[in-house]
Amino acid sequence: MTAWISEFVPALFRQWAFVLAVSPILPGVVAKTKAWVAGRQGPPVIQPYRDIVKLFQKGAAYSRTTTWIFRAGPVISFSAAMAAVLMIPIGGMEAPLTFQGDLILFAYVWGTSRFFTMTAALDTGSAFEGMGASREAVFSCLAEPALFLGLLTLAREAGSLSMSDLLSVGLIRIWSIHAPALCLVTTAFIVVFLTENSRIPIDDPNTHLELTMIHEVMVLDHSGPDLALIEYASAVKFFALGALLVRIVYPIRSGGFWAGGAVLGIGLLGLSILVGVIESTMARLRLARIPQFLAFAFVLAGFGVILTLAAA
Amino acid sequence: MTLDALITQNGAAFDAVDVPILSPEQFRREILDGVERGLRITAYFGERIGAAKTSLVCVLADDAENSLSVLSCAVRDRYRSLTPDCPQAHLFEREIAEQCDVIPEGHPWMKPVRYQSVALPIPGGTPFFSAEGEVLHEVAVGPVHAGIIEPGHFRFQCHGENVLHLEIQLGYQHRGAESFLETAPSPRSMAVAESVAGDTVIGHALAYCNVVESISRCAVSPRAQALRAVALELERLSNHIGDLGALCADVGFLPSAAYFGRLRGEFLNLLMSLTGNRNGRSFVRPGGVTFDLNDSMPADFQARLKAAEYDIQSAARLMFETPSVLARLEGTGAVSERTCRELGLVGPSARSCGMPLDVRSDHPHGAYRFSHIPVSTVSGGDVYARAMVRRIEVERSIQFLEDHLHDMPEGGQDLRNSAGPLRSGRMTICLVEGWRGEIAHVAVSGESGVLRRYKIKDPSFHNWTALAMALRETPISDFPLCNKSFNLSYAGHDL
Amino acid sequence: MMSGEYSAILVLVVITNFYILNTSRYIISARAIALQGCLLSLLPLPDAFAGSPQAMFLSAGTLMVKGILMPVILIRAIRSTDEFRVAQPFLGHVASVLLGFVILVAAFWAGAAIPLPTRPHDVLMGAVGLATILTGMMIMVNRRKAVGQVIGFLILENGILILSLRISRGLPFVIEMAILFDVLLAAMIFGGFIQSVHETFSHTDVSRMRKLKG
Amino acid sequence: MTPFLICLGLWTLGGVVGLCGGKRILPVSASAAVAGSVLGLLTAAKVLATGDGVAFHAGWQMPYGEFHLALDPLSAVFLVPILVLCALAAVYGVGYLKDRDSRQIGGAVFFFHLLVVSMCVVVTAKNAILFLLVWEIMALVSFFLVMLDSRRVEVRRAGWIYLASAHIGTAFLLVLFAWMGYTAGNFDFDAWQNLSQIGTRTASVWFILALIGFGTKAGFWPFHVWLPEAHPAVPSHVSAVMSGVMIKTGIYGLIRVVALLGPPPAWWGMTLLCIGLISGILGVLFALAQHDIKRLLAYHSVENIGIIALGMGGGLLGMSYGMEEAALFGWAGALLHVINHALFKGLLFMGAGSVQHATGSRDIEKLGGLLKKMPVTGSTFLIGSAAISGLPPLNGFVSEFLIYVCYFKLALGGPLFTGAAAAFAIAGLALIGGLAAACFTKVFGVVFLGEPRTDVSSHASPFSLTTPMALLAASCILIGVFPSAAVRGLTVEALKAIGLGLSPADVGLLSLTSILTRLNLCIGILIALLIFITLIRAWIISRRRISQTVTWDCGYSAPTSRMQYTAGSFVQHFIDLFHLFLQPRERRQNPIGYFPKKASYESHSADLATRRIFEPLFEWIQDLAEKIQWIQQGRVQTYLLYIFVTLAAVLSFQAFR
Repeated sequence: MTAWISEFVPALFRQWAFVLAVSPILPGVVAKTKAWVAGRQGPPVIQPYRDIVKLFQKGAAYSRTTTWIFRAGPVISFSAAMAAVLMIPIGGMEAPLTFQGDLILFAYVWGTSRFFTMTAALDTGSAFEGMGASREAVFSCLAEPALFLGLLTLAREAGSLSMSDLLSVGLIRIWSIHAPALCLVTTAFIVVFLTENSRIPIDDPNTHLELTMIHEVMVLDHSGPDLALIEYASAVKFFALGALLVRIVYPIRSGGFWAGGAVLGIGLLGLSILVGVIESTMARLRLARIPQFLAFAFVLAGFGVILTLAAA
Repeated sequence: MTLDALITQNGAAFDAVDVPILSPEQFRREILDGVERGLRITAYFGERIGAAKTSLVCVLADDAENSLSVLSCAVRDRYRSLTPDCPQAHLFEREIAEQCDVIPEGHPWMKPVRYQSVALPIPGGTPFFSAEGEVLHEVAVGPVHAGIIEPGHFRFQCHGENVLHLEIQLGYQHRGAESFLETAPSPRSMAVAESVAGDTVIGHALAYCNVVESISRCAVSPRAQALRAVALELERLSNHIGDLGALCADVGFLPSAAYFGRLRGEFLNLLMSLTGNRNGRSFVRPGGVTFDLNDSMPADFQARLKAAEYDIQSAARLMFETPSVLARLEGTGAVSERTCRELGLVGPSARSCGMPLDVRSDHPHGAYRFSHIPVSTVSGGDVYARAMVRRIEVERSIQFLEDHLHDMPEGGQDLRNSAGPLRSGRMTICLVEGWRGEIAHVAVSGESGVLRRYKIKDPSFHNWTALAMALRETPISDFPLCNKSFNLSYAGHDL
Repeated sequence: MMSGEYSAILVLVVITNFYILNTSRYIISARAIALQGCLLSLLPLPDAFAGSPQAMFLSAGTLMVKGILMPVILIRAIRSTDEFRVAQPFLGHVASVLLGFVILVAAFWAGAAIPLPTRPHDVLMGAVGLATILTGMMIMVNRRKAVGQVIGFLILENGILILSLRISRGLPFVIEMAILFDVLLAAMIFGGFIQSVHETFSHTDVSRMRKLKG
Repeated sequence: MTPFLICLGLWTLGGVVGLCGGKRILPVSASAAVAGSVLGLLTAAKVLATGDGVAFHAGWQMPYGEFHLALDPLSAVFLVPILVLCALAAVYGVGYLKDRDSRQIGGAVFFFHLLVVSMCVVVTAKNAILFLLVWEIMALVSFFLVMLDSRRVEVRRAGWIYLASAHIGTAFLLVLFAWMGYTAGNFDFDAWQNLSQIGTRTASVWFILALIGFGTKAGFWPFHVWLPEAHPAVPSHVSAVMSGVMIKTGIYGLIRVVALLGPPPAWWGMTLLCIGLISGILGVLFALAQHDIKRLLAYHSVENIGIIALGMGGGLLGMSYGMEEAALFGWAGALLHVINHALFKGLLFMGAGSVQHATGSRDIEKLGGLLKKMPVTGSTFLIGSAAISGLPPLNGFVSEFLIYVCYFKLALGGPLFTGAAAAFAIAGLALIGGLAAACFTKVFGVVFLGEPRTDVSSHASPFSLTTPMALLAASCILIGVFPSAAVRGLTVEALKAIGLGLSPADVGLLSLTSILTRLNLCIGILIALLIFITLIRAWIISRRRISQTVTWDCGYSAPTSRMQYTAGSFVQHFIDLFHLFLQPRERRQNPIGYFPKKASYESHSADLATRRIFEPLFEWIQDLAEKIQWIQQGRVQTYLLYIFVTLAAVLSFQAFR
């Protein structure tokens, strides 16, 4: 028992340290890429760290309409993000938390985070935030089936229900036999990734227009440390879902935590650049067209499932 | 002409007493007849005469005949409103009610325009139109906006994302520009005229100068006229390109947004080379302009225009050929041609509904009398059409500038003539096609060289209502896009 | 060519189907059809490398006709009618895509039932062929404008080609060439059809053809 | 067994006492109920812990058997939520009913207690005749409860719809039990064990009969039509019981019969899977479209019954393919969801009742900002909302997790067709989860958050209303935080009773235990993180300057309560997206012209099954009835009864032959 604890606890904190240290740089890289494509200097890549630190140092303003729910929202979304990353294998080894079925918990933890973010948004009694919550509700609910079907494809290929097995070395072999299915899943996951992280073409994180945003408008009234938690949580979410994508596309062979972590980090930087390029070359979808886009992702993931099922 | 009115031309001065004074009933019928025949109300204002009397003056533009008709009537404290039969009069009548305390009876929408009258309520005190239904909600945006833009309050009646109705309440920027100009022309009044709308410096300055020149019968040299046209077109170019960039930014399409943002700077810089100010301030003055082009500058301008034109072409092609952009623009915020006609829209907003309205060709003034710019119209009335009109106008303006700079009239010492004192009892109507559309300045001079009544009409005054109409049955998330596609002036409306 | 690439091509064919179901822009649909034609031209290549000049010929013919010629005709027809902005399917796009997915599942179910000698990728090929045919039919039913019907028809023809490649194995290639020219002919006729509908109604909306009655 | 009989006695006693007194007698009845429930729960707990059933033979010979009650683990699994929820509902009723006139109170208490007793007997009856008898009593008693407020037209309508559907269900059961009893030669359930030897064809017919008969009670789509009518009509604590546990008796019956029928063919599982998907998705979609909070919750019962059916379907599929592990997860999920749903749905209905009690309104569009005035009701309602949305770390997640694992395992190991079906089930579950979360964000956000939309008065709920809710919320959290203990304690013995995991060293059971232990660890870490970060945040915030202000209003100083999102607006995307199913009837008056005088908008989604199946069916039947006027009775239901009697006759003929 004590041996298990002495192994488990350091792994836990190592994972958190890595994620907390790496994740804020990713939005910074996206912003830098966008600036670079647009021919601008752009903010330094470490700007998100500065923002978070600055926000933690600030005071906060609360609306008189709000209740404890408004204050609980950021805490829950940050905790959920921190819990979810424990299921992601960083290096070539297993994640600190792994069991058969952890992929379901992984997907649902984000659901908890979303639920409380939405209720916190509605707590302000503002039409803007209601609008954001309504959009978040519908789009995330449509992205969910695509995510699950994608995970199912991977699970079927890996023969396991654990994220650590799904994203293991075995993927290399699977790529060599079932490349089409994996490509379909990757495409679907990119869509889910963009949706969940409120990126163009689903959402435009940079616009200041309350009427068109999704995620940003939900957190309009949060300030100070609460906003810092939200920003940090969304960076961690970017990391977690991004790591899922990177691990699929580039299965990490072996290596310890830090060597594998470095490879993963490089992959995530690449993903951030890719997101920056996507944001620089695509217009945002009209809101009414987003379900269509997500249905497309769902169909791709479903096709992936069919291919793996038919291959048996 | 069956119209019982004084027929005049853009920029011509006439004796104020020549304007026929009709009975209110006749006045009303003449206007309705005129609008029925396709005329537009270009200006409509009241002037207090005596203790309890107000004279209503209406200027109708006949775009086909290139003429303007002026008619007036005298009323006491109320008259029958034109609005139920002629919607384009609605804001004018509300403005008259606010300025002169004359009540248009039967006006369906008596709400404050600028909160400038003591009789009408303060901001926030007017009830907004409210649709019934428990599932509906209201979205209130403004007067403080998230972007750095001017103040205005927008009230949406929504079912979820769909807007049933939008009501726009402006007036937060009222500064009293008209009353500042009701003096003898002075450097200060020039500054006021240039500040009517901060992004239409040349347009409003030009209109004011035309008024002063016309009443004081001052001639402007051909070279000064040509330079004024160059400045006006540069202003149009920089704003249109800025709008195209802003549209791209609103749909989240960054490459074109960044491109257009830079190109807008190119034209502001050109304007700076010409006028010494990126917005063109202190350039247009009564009697002429303050700066000339030296010998090398036309060639330099042409080269810079050429280079910019190439870049604009590629940025515009990128914008108009990317399906994801088109999908956002097409069919969004459509205004029908009928609405356009009934509300009397002007400028690119009208041209995007297929209405060939352009002061530069309908009521040409200055250099436009000699060199023409084709009117650019697009049908559809949606955001796409409004973007397309801007794109075409950009191309044509650049073409115009290139031709124009190639053979500028020779000029000597007469670049800026002195205007001389205003003659008394004269009236004039000066229209200028600013980048937003028809700017109308109407002035009546009084005794001893002062302007007795000065009326400014920014194109936004017509077009704001069209934005509200464009939003009907449109997703609220498309509002910023629609708003940007009209890009109307709050300051120009609020004066 | 390995079966991995083979299935990749077929997967891409299915994706183009969905893409066409999902898009509302006719020009984009036509481009996707061109892509689909090019993909189809790759399918006979394994046989060609195995030393079958007929297969080589078939591949080249497919590329010429389906990959280049017909899309060009189609795009010109679309441009000429000035109706290249948007399609309005009777069913919404989301519903069409989901229906397309149901069709795909059904095709996989039925495709496995085609009783012919199977190579490793035959199940996939049969299913994709069937799905493509059915998708084409669905598009033909679902679109209002004549252009939409043409697009549906071309997809249907592509599906027939895949299915015939799946079934044939020994089918004289003359028949396949005949199919190709058949399609070409159809495309020409459709081009003219769009033109005439357009000229008659200045609006290629098939639902307005009811006016033709009586 | 004696404590259980005393429990029944106490409940009955409480009911009879309630009948003769006014509001002062309410606490007495409730005390009897609580005492009885505690006794009953002790018995049930013992059964669940040991796995050994207890039986009671009264020795009264009825025509086809004797009065035979038995408490085996399967009964106990259903008895636990019944007794827990009903006892709490009885306590809740003390505060909830006391403002009504005493005649109504008497009826409500009496029928409520009788309903509880009948439910307890239904899940323990061991004789088919007794079962049917009590089943019918249960239906009638709940009908009387629905009709309590029979002055209102919609209540009468609800009552009749309920009665009709209850009897349609009973008719099928009558045929089923008659047939099974005839085949077995006896009506005692114990004697039916050898029915598993019967051929698949007969078994399938029985399965279908049971599916329709019990499905009508359980609320499978499209037999759910009575739920959204009946639940809003009864007092809230009764709706909590009806929705939380009464409909589960249908599930109980179905499991009981299926367990008797021997190895299931795959298509049974497929059928339940389809029913589950349809009920789940359509249930939650129609819930989204509702404005009446109790009607909305009633539709959520359809959704949750769908989830339970998905679990059962997965269990049956696993059994038929010999995938014991998957089957174990499916059944465990279904059984646990039965309990979980009773807890959170009871909680939510009580919350809705408190809101109605405090404000007098069930229309969520009229409410708002109640959390400040009713903190306990609001907070517990939030816990219930999160639980019903299947979010960790609450109990709803645990049962949905088990069902997910079941389908993942089926998809991993099953043949192509099963794999595809499992994939659909997984996608469907994900969709249902997302939609449910959206729906409860809507309800909670609109009712409890923001500012009041109309000036309805409200007050904090009395102690007797909040205590049961707090207890239910606590149990939701408890099961969610300790999933491993909950599953092992509550379901494992019952799983054995269904015929799964018979040996202690069973692979499936081991994997179930190990997965749940790890899940427990993860949820523990999540909880620890929540506490830790809450403390950190509190520490940081305490050192910063905090100011109170208004919600961002764009500088406009005269806001109105209409400037918040409404429930109808919140779900507009969903209604647009799924209009094919919801078919909203819009009544709109668009603003006309440039200066509109009036505009309005209303939207209402009538039930799809009512509109597309039953109304046409009833119309058709009415037409038919008009044609055969010679058996004219004047009531559609009677005609229906004729039709089903005929059907029963035909089927019995088949059996006798």
